[in-house]
Amino acid sequence: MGRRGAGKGGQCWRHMSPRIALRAALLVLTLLLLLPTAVPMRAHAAAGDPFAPLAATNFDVVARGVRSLAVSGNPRAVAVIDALRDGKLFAWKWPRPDAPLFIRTDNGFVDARSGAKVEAPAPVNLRRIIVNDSVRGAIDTAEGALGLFSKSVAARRRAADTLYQSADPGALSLIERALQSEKDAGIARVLREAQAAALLKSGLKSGTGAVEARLAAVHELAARADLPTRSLLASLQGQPPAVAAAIQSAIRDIDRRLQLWGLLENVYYGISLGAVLLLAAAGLAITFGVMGVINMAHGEIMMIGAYTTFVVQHLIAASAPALTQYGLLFAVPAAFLVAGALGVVIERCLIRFLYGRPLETLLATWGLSLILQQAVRSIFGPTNQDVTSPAWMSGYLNLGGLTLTINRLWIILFAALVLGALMATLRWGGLGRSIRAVMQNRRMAAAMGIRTPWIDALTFGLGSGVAGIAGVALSQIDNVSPNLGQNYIIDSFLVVVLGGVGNLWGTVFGALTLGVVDKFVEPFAGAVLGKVLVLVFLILFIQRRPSGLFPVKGRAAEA
Amino acid sequence: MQLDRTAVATLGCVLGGAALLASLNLLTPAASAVHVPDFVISVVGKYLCYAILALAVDLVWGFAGILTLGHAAFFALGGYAMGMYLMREIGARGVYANPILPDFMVFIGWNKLPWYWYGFDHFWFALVMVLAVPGVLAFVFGWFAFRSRVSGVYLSIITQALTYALMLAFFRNDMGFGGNNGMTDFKDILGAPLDRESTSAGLMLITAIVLAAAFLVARAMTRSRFGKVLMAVRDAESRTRFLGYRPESYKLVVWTVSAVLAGIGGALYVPQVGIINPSEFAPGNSIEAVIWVAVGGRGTLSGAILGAVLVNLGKTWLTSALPEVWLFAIGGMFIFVTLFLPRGIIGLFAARRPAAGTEPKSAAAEAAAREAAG
Amino acid sequence: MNEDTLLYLDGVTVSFDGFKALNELSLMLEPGEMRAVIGPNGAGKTTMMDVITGKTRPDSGSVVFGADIDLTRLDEPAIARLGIGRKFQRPTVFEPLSVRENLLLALAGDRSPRFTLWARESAAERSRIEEMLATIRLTAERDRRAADLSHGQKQWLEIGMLLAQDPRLLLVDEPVAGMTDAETAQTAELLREINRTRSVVVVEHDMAFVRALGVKVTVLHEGSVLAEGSIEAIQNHPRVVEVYLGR
Amino acid sequence: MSSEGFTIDRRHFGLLGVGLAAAATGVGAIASNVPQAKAAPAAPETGPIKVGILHSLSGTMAISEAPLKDVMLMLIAEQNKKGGVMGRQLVPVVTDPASNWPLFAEKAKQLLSVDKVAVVFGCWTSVSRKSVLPVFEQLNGILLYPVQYEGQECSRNVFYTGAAPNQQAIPAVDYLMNQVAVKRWVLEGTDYVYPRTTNKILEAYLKAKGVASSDILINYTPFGYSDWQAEVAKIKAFGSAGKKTAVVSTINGDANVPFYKELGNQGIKATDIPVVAFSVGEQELAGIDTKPLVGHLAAWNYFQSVDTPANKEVVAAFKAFAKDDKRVFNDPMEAHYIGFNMWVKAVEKAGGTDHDAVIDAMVGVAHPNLTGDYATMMPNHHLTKPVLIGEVQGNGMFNVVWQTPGLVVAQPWSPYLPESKNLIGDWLPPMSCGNYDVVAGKCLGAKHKA
Repeated sequence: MGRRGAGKGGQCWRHMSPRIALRAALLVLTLLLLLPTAVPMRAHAAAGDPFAPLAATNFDVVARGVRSLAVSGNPRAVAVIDALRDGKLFAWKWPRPDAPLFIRTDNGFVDARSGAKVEAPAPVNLRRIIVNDSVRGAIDTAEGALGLFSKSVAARRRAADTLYQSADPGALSLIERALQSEKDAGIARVLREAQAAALLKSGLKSGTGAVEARLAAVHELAARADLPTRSLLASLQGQPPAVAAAIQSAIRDIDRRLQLWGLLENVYYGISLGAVLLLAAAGLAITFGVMGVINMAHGEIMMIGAYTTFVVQHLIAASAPALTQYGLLFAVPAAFLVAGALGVVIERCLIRFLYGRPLETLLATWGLSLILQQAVRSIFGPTNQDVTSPAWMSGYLNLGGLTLTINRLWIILFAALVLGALMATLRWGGLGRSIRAVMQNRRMAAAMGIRTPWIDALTFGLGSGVAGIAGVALSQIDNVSPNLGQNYIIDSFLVVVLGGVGNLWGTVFGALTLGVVDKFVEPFAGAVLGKVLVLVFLILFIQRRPSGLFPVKGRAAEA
Repeated sequence: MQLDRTAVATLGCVLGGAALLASLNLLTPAASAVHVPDFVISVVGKYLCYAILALAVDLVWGFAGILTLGHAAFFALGGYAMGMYLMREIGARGVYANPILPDFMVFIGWNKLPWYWYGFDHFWFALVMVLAVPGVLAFVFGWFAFRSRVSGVYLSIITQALTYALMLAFFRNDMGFGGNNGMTDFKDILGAPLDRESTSAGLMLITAIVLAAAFLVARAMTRSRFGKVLMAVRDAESRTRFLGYRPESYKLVVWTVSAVLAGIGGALYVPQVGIINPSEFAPGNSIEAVIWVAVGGRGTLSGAILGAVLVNLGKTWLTSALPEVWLFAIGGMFIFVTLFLPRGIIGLFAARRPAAGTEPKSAAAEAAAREAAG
Repeated sequence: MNEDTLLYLDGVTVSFDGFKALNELSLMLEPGEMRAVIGPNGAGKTTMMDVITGKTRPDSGSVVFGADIDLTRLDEPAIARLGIGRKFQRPTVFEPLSVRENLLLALAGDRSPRFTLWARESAAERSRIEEMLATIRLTAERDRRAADLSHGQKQWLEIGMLLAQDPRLLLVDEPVAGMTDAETAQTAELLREINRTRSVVVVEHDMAFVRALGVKVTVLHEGSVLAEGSIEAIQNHPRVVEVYLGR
Repeated sequence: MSSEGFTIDRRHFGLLGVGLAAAATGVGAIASNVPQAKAAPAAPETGPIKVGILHSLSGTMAISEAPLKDVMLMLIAEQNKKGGVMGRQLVPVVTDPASNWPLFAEKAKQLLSVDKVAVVFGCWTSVSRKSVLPVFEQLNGILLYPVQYEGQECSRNVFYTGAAPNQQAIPAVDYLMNQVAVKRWVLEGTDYVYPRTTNKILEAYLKAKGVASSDILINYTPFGYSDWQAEVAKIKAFGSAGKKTAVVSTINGDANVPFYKELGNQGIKATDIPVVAFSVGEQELAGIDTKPLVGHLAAWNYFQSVDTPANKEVVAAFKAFAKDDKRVFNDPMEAHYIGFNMWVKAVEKAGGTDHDAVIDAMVGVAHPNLTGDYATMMPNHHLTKPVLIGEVQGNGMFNVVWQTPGLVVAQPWSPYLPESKNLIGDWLPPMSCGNYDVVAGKCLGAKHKA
């Protein structure tokens, strides 16, 4: 750090009047001379002073300092730790026996230890105490500990949890005090677990080390079979043999249980991947499956949907900040309309000239996809766009040993909804009826007064709209960049083909099959080889079943 | 085999043009106005390789109606076979001066050559592999696909899956093909240093000759009775069955030949661009190859060549002239061609009715054929 | 079974998801016979053709050709090579090829790529084609693209291709659909001519045409044989009158 | 042939004539803007100086590379405002290699042999660099490569202004080891050369520091990998062995956003399992809501947040130039900034743009980093750099928590890999060699003859 300090000092010259500068320079000199002798004195000063470690330059030391300070019961602890968190805590830059600490307030500096006001030291002598993540962790624990006696249940709950996580022997007395006053049973349980953890962590010679107590503690912990507990137990060293044995068996149980859950977790991963694939492929199942249009720009339409989300979010953030959390809800219809309209335009200006030439459609839409990509690139720039996930879509929930990420849950639900809506439209909706009519027998439908070209446009619009909605979902789990679509186009086609063209249920099965197979191959084959294997399996499968899982049977298929 | 003027013209342009450029590059002093810089030579050489690929695609798409979205895979495989030879040719001149192992193997810490690299220190072996690897893969793939009557879009999609799978596989460093970086920094081919003008000019000429030969072979095939059956299969597959032909075996033959052709193109491509890596397998490349054919004129061999050259020429020019918007131009061109020139540029110039038995027929007729099949 | 049957369908049943296109259909054809098959739409005429030519596998029943060849085991090309030719309802000729080339491809001979890759047109083939052109009255059109022929000419070309195949049995699906009366008459003439050397099964709606052929008639209804006999017998058959002529 | 076939043929003839003639002339046209063309592209010594910019503006890499083009345009514009170099204006020559590696080689050839540029600033991925390397060596061009990379390379025609592994990876690991007391390591990377090599170096380094191999988990995922659920769960499980665990991420650009989103969603906080990334800078974070990521780490030689006047100035200038206040400035951009200024000094030192002269002049040139201290071009064509460890903040910027006491000199040949431990690069005479084996005492590659 020394060199960095010098660097900072160097910059300060510019801002200081020559006189101060000169004084500072002298100071630096003298202090540098003092340095060798200064170090031991400081160490000595540190002994007993709970604040001294905060001035250290090693984050690990600082972190430990914070913990001990928190449980020291020192009245200034709260203020100092808050200041540290907010980056308002400053140390004397140059080594000095009493390693002074200052807190910068809106009106001048106060001494950290006493809270007494002091005249502002020259900036050249100050070093803001940087907080890295381990120190931040310590602060969390500390604040946890401090929140232990707050009125609010939630705060106490959080405090108990952090105490459990940190398992800090120093906090034992604190926990005991809390336990006496704690009414809430749930919190009390966590506190007991925290106590057990702290106890096991505490060194043997400290009186609390009785084997029975420790065995009980192990037992207490073994009950909550989650990863943190496992890692806690695994971290315990130098226990009496009996205890060590108990710990080992406890860990073994936990592992066994977690393994079982692991299987379920894989299924969940598979399903959620399947849901994403399904969303990506649903639109294609219409444009490609029903209309037989090989739309290579499908991915780009999803990309447009994602960008629509981005735009909507910004509009809302600008106009109605209150609704920011629910931007997505507005983005869904917006994306559907934008993408749908785009789809109609594409159909009218491009696709309709190419019916009966499916392979030419492929080429034209490929060209279109290039154009759409470049267009977005020129409008929004090549870099990722920042689509924020609302609070209600982030985080996870524990279901037994399962960790279900909430955004994935939403996506699964969303996929189900979209598909349901789609099927309903096709089955019962007036549009759906005419779509099916046109696709089954164009001439007849036309004869019955259905305006087939218009229906074509709407069908393609519907498919594109669904793709747009998929884009909204993708914006939550993937980059919103001009390349977004390309990552999904091939998979989408595979899903539709696997399921059997012209069959929505087929698409569903195709998507879920791909997802689950992929997630089960991945663990032992690795992500890369896993994907390859899935593709090979797919190629072989299509050899066996040339028209997918659910082929359209009968003479109709031949025509 | 008697040659009509199309063939003469095509051969003339390919061979004559190449010879002209090469001589202008080698024989004229750098200062002279007619001098052709090496850059042009290497670029033209690249175009000619692409033309070979286009020819291969046109064989299966234009004449057998198999829309392949995976032909770049065969191109790349041929390229890798050649790349492996060039890699071995480097010998001890790599940065680690390892006489046997290519650099990339040294630094992913392998200490012995994997078995599938044996033999590639011999040029003849590499050549055999250039033909064999794409050929065998195509044969196996086609044998399964065509026998189980996978056709149309389904076939297109799985050819795409094929090349995609290969791309992912070759990206893996554990495959022993250099992973993402692939193979590069080649020194020389058959002792001729690759950084000498004469070598690149020579390679370009050889490519032109191979292209001409490929053109003749393809032409002979499509004009033979085999070719006529092929077109029959393309337009009315089930009808040919009732005549006693087995479409699958016809498709298999032309598919395999075309794959080998693509492989050769790739093999010539690598020494001229100086790198082969998995992105050559990218599905986009295969689609582009199809587009060259569409632009030039599907079902006409000269068209395939023309398309490949023109599109890539455009790409070279646009990426420098208007780097910001060249994608608009290229994309627009593809749309324009498919919409307004269904028979490609050749179609523009050809007489209203195409020569007997060259071009695929109209959408209407296709539909008719399909119904008749029902 | 007796030696002089050419084709013997025995209890053939075909169903597409539930719907029985053929239901226990049995039918016997002698060598050199010409048979007209009639029946309302969906009676299973085309499906019957599909089964015979191997396009569709029957769920049950057997199809025996000649003495003892079970057609249900073979696929289209194999069956075609046995000498069963099929003419589609809508004429399908190879549009981009010339009339000659169409016939050339149809000529009996080796069908393997190995052969066709190197094959040269032999004098025998040339003369065969010429005589074929004469039979189907297209000599003048020999070098035109099949795409440019009139509807009737396409019909004939296709029949010519069938003859070129030199089949023992000919299946003809509605040959006169959309033909002028003149063309119809000529076609009837043509078929009778063909029938001199080989057996023929004609599926047709046009009763006038069937009468003109003057051959044994089989009436299909809901996938099985309703009646069989001379055209007169059929027309007076009460069930036929009921279901088919709908009077 | 039929008569109509004949007419077509005549047209074909004409057409093909036209077509391929067009091809020839077209290609000629590309070349025509140069009076003379033979291999050694001696750029003209008078008139404007052409500066080649070889960064993908389209395709998958555009996200990272396109901003670098803007930086170059800005630097060139500013230099011209100052009167150019030796009174000669600078002219940028922008091309788009479109994230296509063979196209990189082609464009490099075009820039050097056709446009006759004096220097090229370009490339991002290792493969693009590998693809153009032979071209630069054949035509004796100059490439300034601004991205941190895996090392194991030292070409006379390339100046590596990004970090070598020992200027990024190893200090980061040191920080985690000493300052955060990490005991267990996950090396998570995209499956290509940079992560592979870096992880090999780190593995060797960690083992040398006494880390048991059971405490190291190495894992690779494909490019653009977006479904991180299982991988992140794996990391979580690995981290539950009771020892402080950290993830060293060499995940490539596109896959990062989904990775961090998944981390956030599975509730892995930096305080539990910190992730230190080598390919994630301000640019990459621009694509995500960083609140869940606060405290995760990145190791670079530059951060936009570094509080120095020079830095503030450049960042402000760039935002003004791009007319977008949300644009960010990152490490490779600083590398280009330093590289460009060094090249300018070298040209002035060499008194011209002759490549050999400039290549020799570059070595020893020094220019201040935006973060303080001086970057010096060493004889191995790499820079001396400070290494900064930054923590992600809520606003998508990094907060520097630690930095190496002094400047770190690059080791392109890693001493931790058996095959390269004896190699050094030194392009000054008498050695003039990129891969000199100090044990065997000889140059493994081609020794440059001046």
